[in-house]
Amino acid sequence: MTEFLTAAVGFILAMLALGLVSILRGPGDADRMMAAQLIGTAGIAVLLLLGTIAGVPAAIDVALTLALLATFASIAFVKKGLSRFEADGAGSTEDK
Amino acid sequence: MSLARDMMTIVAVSAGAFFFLAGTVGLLRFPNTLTRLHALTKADNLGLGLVVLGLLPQAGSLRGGLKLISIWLLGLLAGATVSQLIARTARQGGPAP
Amino acid sequence: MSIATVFEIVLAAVVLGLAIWTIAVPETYSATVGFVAYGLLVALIWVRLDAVDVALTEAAIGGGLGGVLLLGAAARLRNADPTAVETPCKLVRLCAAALSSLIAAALVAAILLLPDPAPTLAPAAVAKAWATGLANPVTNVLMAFRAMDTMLEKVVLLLAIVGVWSLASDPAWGGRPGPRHEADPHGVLAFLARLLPSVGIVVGIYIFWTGADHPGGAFQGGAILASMWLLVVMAGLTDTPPVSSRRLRFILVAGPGLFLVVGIGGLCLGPAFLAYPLALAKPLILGIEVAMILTIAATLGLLLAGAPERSEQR
Amino acid sequence: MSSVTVFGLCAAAAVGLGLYGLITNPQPLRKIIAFNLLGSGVFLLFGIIGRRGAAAGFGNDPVPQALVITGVVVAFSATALAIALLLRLFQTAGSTTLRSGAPTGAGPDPSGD
Repeated sequence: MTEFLTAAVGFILAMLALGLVSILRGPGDADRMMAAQLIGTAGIAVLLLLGTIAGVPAAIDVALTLALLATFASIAFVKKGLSRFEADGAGSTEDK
Repeated sequence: MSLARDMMTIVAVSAGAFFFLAGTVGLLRFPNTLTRLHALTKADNLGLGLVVLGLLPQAGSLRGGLKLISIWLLGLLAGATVSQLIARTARQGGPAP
Repeated sequence: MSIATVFEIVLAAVVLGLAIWTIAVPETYSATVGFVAYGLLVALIWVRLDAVDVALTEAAIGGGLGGVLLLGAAARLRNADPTAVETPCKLVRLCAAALSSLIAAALVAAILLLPDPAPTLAPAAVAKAWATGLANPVTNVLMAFRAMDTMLEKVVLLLAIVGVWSLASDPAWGGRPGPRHEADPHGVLAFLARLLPSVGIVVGIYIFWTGADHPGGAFQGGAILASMWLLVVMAGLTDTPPVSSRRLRFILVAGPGLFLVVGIGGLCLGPAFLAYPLALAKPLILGIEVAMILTIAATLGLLLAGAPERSEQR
Repeated sequence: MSSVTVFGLCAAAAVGLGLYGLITNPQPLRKIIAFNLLGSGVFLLFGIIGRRGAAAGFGNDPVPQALVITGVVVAFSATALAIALLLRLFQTAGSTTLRSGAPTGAGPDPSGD
């Protein structure tokens, strides 16, 4: 079981590394934001698997923290990215 | 009983890993921003969801299981909101996506 | 080579690749994105090293607040003229590369030659753990054995916020930090900013509370609370308070102030500075931590918001 | 190779890279990022030394862990102060260069650096 989960962690980590390649190439900011989002999600999955492998239940708490702060960071990314197109903040981007 | 639980873990985590693969390949190969966003949400929602589903039998306690599920729900909420905002950026910003 | 070692090598390689990218990429904005991802993966290394307390701190700082801080600066400096600064000449670069590799090589040698029965203070920390009644050894070290460090760290946070505030321009003196964010009150962002903080506050308090016996603590919990507050600010649902507000300043000094009072109490009534009376050790530590989580959340949030930019009225 | 060796090499390389970036990158913001990279390498060194000192039922010596947590907080406040200085410099001088020929206000050396 442990071997299988470790292999799964390695696989998801490799996917994460490929996602980084997409940051490297990403022509626009939107692609960079997406890759950052993918890295956050994959990081949470890796953390959960790692915690189960090592028998560290507190790893779930780290994943919980990461889930909240990754959301916060992603929103900040998007807001700053938007402010390039708008004068300031996301003022009128929230169209109805 | 433990065999059945391990089987479930193996099946669900493998499926989750597959969706991560699909999401990453889509991120790398799809032609424009909106299609890449479509690929990303698969990894976000299904990949993480299936990994969480696979780890539920190994959680050991009710509290651990509830925390796992709440992580997935948080991931869903974040993914949905962030992809909406990214899609808007892509539509308003740059030239044709 | 076992599969676990292969995994560790892959993790280390990805982290190093990100570090190189962060240093080498020409565009500053991309470098900050790389640094956020780097911080996230370093948190994974900390879990792997069985230091979950540090992993929590690194996830809160590296993956969250620190990244947002750098990102905000990068977005603001985007219009700065990059051609105005000249890159150093080739000789300087070569010397820097030589120096850096020399230092890295010295560190590698030091790591490979570390003494074999490794020195450790873990048994000593366990032997005295009964005195505080807390089961998390890291909280014990932070709040009891090295309490002086923790108190001075809070003073450093306070000094940093004083430093940031004193950079305000004259018209904005004592005003509100950061730009006023505006967003559609019925939009997606406002929806998230209404829903997520309710969960985030519960998680923040849980991480703080569990810190007595399991990994967690006031700093990690405070970082989560600060990020939730800033999310609400970013969605335009509320505004940052003017820094001249008396209530705000009271919260900022509450944590270090209570710490200092308890410390001086130990000096006057007990044997030494910061000596807790045995019977009251746990309630005192908890009291200090409650005051500290408020101070930390406010300080981190305000450090991220930056110097005051608008006068109090608007 | 044990995990201590693998991550130790990684930490040493991060310190080297951070130092190189700190010296050669001309933009102050990049210097701040490089400094943070250097710092995180040093913290990781603490981590592996704590890992070697695993004893008494803990996977990692609690004393270096506590030191690292304190260090992370202090590094964050120093970074915040440095960035505030940088933004203020940009606001008054219109550029972020630290050369002495800059129009105004290159005076305050980023002590947070």
